[in-house]
Amino acid sequence: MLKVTNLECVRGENSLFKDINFILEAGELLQVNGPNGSGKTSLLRILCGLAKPAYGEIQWRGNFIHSLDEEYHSVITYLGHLNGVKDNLTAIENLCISCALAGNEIDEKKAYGALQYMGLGGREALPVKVLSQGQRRRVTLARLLVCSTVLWILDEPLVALDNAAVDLVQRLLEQHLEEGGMVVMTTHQEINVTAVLTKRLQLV
Amino acid sequence: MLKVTNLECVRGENSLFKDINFILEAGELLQVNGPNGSGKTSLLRILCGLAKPAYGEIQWRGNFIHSLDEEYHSVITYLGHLNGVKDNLTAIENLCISCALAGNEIDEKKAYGALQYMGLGGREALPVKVLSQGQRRRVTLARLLVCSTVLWILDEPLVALDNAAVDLVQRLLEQHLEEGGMVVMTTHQEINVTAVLTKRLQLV
Amino acid sequence: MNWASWSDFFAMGGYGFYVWGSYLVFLLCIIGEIVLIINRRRTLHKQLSLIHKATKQEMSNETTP
Amino acid sequence: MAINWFKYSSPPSFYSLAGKMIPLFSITSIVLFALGLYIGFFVAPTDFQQSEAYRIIFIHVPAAWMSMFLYLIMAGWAAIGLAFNTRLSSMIATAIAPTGAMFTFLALWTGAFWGKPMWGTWWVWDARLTSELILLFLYIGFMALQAAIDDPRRADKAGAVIALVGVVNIPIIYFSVKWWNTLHQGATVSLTQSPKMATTMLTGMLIMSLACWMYSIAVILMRTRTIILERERNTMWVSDLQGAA
Amino acid sequence: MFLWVIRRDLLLAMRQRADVLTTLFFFVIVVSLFPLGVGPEINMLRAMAPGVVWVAALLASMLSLERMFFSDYLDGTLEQMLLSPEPLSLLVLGKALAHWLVTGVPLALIAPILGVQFDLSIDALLVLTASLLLGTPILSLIGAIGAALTLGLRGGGVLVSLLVLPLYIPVLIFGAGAVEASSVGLGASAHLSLLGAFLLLSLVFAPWAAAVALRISLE
Amino acid sequence: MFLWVIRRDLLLAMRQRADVLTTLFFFVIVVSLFPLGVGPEINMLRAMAPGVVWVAALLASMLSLERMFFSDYLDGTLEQMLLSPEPLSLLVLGKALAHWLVTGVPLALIAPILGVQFDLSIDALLVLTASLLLGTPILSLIGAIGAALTLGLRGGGVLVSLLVLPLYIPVLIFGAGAVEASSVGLGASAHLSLLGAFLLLSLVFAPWAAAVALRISLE
Ligand code: HEM
Ligand SMILES: Nc1ncnc2c1ncn2[C@@H]1O[C@H](COP(=O)(O)OP(=O)(O)OP(=O)(O)O)[C@@H](O)[C@H]1O
Ligand SMILES: Nc1ncnc2c1ncn2[C@@H]1O[C@H](COP(=O)(O)OP(=O)(O)OP(=O)(O)O)[C@@H](O)[C@H]1O
Ligand SMILES: [Mg+2]
Ligand SMILES: [Mg+2]
Repeated sequence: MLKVTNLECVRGENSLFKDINFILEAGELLQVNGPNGSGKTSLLRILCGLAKPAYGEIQWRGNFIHSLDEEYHSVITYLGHLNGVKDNLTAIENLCISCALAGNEIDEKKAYGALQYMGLGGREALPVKVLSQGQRRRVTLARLLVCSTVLWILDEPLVALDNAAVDLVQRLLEQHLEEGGMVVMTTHQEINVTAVLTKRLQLV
Repeated sequence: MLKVTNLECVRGENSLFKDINFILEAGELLQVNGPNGSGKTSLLRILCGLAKPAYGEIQWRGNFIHSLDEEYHSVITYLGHLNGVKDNLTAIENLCISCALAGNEIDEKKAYGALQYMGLGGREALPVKVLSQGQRRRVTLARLLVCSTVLWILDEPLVALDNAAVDLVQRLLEQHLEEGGMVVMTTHQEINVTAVLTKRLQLV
Repeated sequence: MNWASWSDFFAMGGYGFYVWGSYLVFLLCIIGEIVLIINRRRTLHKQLSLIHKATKQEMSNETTP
Repeated sequence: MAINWFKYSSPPSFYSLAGKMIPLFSITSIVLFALGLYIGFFVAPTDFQQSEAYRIIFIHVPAAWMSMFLYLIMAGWAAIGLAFNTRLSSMIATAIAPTGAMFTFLALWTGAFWGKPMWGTWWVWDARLTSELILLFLYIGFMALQAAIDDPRRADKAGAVIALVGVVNIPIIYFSVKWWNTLHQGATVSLTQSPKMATTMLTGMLIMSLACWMYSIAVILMRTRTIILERERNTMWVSDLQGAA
Repeated sequence: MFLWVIRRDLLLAMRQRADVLTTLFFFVIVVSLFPLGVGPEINMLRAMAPGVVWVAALLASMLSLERMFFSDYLDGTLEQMLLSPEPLSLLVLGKALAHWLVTGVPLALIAPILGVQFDLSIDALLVLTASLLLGTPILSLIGAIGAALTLGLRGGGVLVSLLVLPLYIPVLIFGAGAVEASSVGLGASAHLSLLGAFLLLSLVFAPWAAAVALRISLE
Repeated sequence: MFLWVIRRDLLLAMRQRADVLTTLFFFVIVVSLFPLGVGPEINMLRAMAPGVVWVAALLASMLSLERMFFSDYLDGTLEQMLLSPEPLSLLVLGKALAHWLVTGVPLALIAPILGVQFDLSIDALLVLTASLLLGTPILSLIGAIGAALTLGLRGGGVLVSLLVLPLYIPVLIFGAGAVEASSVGLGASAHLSLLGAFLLLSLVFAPWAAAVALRISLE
């Protein structure tokens, strides 16, 4: 359903990667590997339309993503290196607002439930700045629980998480893939997710 | 000659380390190890007087360093995470100026020799911004060749260097230690320097 | 006693607006400052008790299983 | 005695001490305010020059005095914090600033409301008025700087530097009437006809000033307590306090 | 969703009151600098008051522009906004509006107090407030373009001033003109309606241009 | 070594000419905004010229303060300076002087041209330049304290203005006062010598205070 052909990315003066081709179907997971600076983040940003490739095409259900634009945005959820949470807002405010910005307004109860599930029970009303790094990451990841998008693009979702939280995320991904979702992700850590098909893409 | 007693460092609200004690004599190397965020940089900054410890004392040849102040500065060379080189100045200008700021004016010829030795021959007159990351680091390290200080405090000097440069730095350290100098350094890489005595300090 | 009547008192010899304008703002400032401090204290206490509860919950979670 | 001082300079003991002192100062200030206002409105006679408008003096002068005193005290505590690295004195300095700013604002406001009937204009750009305005900016700069710094220790020290640099303004305010020939004079009021009236007026003013002092101390202690709690939220004694509550 | 952006920015402004107040005080200080530089003659002060207040408003609004997108850029929220299914220009409009509510409106409300210090008449004070209320949203909207273009650039502060100050000039002329016209007894309505026209124009075009600029800066 | 700091900062300014020019353009634009805001009456313009030029100089000098330590802070040079065997206050003095040479002097030199637009007399123009040459180093010196205090803070730009503008006021009063005095025929020497006294005072105290502030900010 997501089809990538001959993708090339140029940053500065040198080409980071070229001739990337893959097709991702419902229920499939694509894991992008590579050392620091090999272009993983650049690829993910291109996939969700934040950056333009130097060459190549990306199709979603047969349409080029640059022609779909906002329609495409409503089927993807991208979580980047940065958390996108505001230090001065509480966890629950952050979750509600980031969902609303993603075009998916949720009520407090649902947000409360999601935070509870992510192990933040009792901390919903604290400003995020007093939370630890791992807890902040959990606030970000809580969005995955309440969003209803098909394609998840996750850049190092496991960073700063402890083992319990890593398990939680793995189960979340499995459930999403079982329901016919798709996931593109990078990680330097080991992860085991039972998907219909796990593809790997190695950048150098 | 460098004597540290009961050092404690507090950042924000929690204590990074406490009860650090060591003595460093002429010809000795102290290697500080520890995971990210364990306080290595904080320790080094305290050692050179850039930050104040929450508790404890540091003595240089029997005098407290905060009473020596500028006198102490003239016997140490500190190279931090940051390169302290200016993008818009050439390599040779950078070297001359940083030496002059350290109270040790050198002539162009000496600077030229040092850069040559660090493998930057032919690149002295280029603005640093066109150099690669490793080459910038070499410009910084060239200061070690021309300075005449006793105590070197080096924060991850090997970052971004290739094998040839790592060897160069190791030889430089050995020579300095043989001449009765002292070195305190951190590194995540393996290093083998033959010193009178290599001490290790593990932070957690 | 300086004032023949209450209206005399409020008129302040024709300068009522200025005198009462000053005193009123003085009063408002004082009340406002106290309210602000009490508010700040109350939100802080709320936060502290939330943290306290959360840590206590965690501690009991760790010890029970 | 010395040991006692030492004891109360630690935040937890200061916290409980301040808790006991606050009611004392609040009650005194309420009593003094009542007394001062009574004297100001019912005992002090009408001024022959300014009629009733002069009654603004009972808040204008205390507010103006407090604005300057509080700045000096704030800078003093901040300097102690900077020199001796004592946390508590820096916290007190931080707690003084909003109250000082409020009194500065009040001096300006009441001065303006006095100037309109007396000078015919709300504001003139004369030396004393301007320097008082600058004082307000200095307080606000101090608060803004501290608010912008997340690390409280750095905030304390940086605030101390700017507070100390700003101290030059205080003599300028105080002596501005002497150094420059300005519209603002202190003489009008003390020139009332009989010494008896001058004394009642003076007592009114002094009692109001004393009331402002007591009020300031009470409010500053309250704020210091809150700041102590905010900064020490991770320490044992605060969580013990929380557990007890 | 547009409302969510505004709501969020206002909430943030509430939590970081210091930032908002700093802009306001900058405005007050700059306005107060002029009498000190020019001297206390009340007639001259009165004549220059509209220009001074307006120039100070321009500068205050411009200096606070940096804040409009920068913290969202740093913490990744801006990326998320670019990926939102709503049109980006609507989001930008929301942010510009929030910026106006947080800087423009307080400026307009405090301006009469400053005007009193310059001995302006009641009429002139009213027109001053009205012209600021009409004009400051234009400043926020045009400023959004400049802020988006200089996002993450070194020396962004001075650069943004070079980009947007020239564009602010028409607003300055008609805004200050309105106050002057009313203080010499001519009606201010012509000037004010021109400002209104500018406002409409920038409401239509600026969000779109700023959205394009944002996409360029974030690529 | 003091000379090395100056030499280095001038060399850097030469290489990044855009930064220097931006400050200058900001000054020119702000001064030119006033006639637009106030209207074209030449008598009034002449009367307000000293104040306007001085306020613009204050703002331009203030906005360029951020640059004084910031890039050195980011790339680690400032740490090296703190570890230099020379006293830090001497280094700060060098940096403030370089800042003055790069911003203050060009401002003072271009001011007469702007003054001509306001129809100032030759005498007044000379005094304007002299007062700017005497006053701008004070701005750089006091500004160094503010820049050092706000190093690396969120919203540093507006904050530094809050901190230093109140302290700039005496310079503004006597600087603009000198020009006015000379244009009404009184001698400017009293004002200028007061400025000189300020300069001496700030030469003694400001580098020291800024050095303390730098140490605090870098800890
Ligand atoms: C906004 C305008 C004003 C400001 C900022 C202001 C500021 C001050 C300050 C700072 C002081 C205390 C200085 C000292 O203790 O010597 C003071 C005292 C005083 N002010 Fe004002 N003032 C203003 C307007 C007025 C007006 C309009 C009047 C009366 C016509 C007035 C009458 C007085 C008197 C009588 C004192 C007491 C002087 C003394 O005996 O110590 N003020 N004012
Ligand atoms: N504007 C630019 N100009 C020149 N080079 C750039 C630019 N932007 C990024 N690069 C380079 O492109 C490379 C790819 O970066 P990218 O963030 O995609 O790597 P990554 O695989 O995600 O690495 P990591 O594992 O560290 O996250 C890096 O080497 C970076 O230095
Ligand atoms: N102002 C501060 N407030 C709170 N915590 C801080 C502050 N400054 C630093 N820290 C924390 O102190 C810890 C020590 O940092 P430091 O730079 O000394 O680590 P390090 O051992 O050098 O790590 P690395 O290997 O990554 O260089 C970090 O966890 C950091 O988050
Ligand atoms: Mg990456
Ligand atoms: Mg480190």
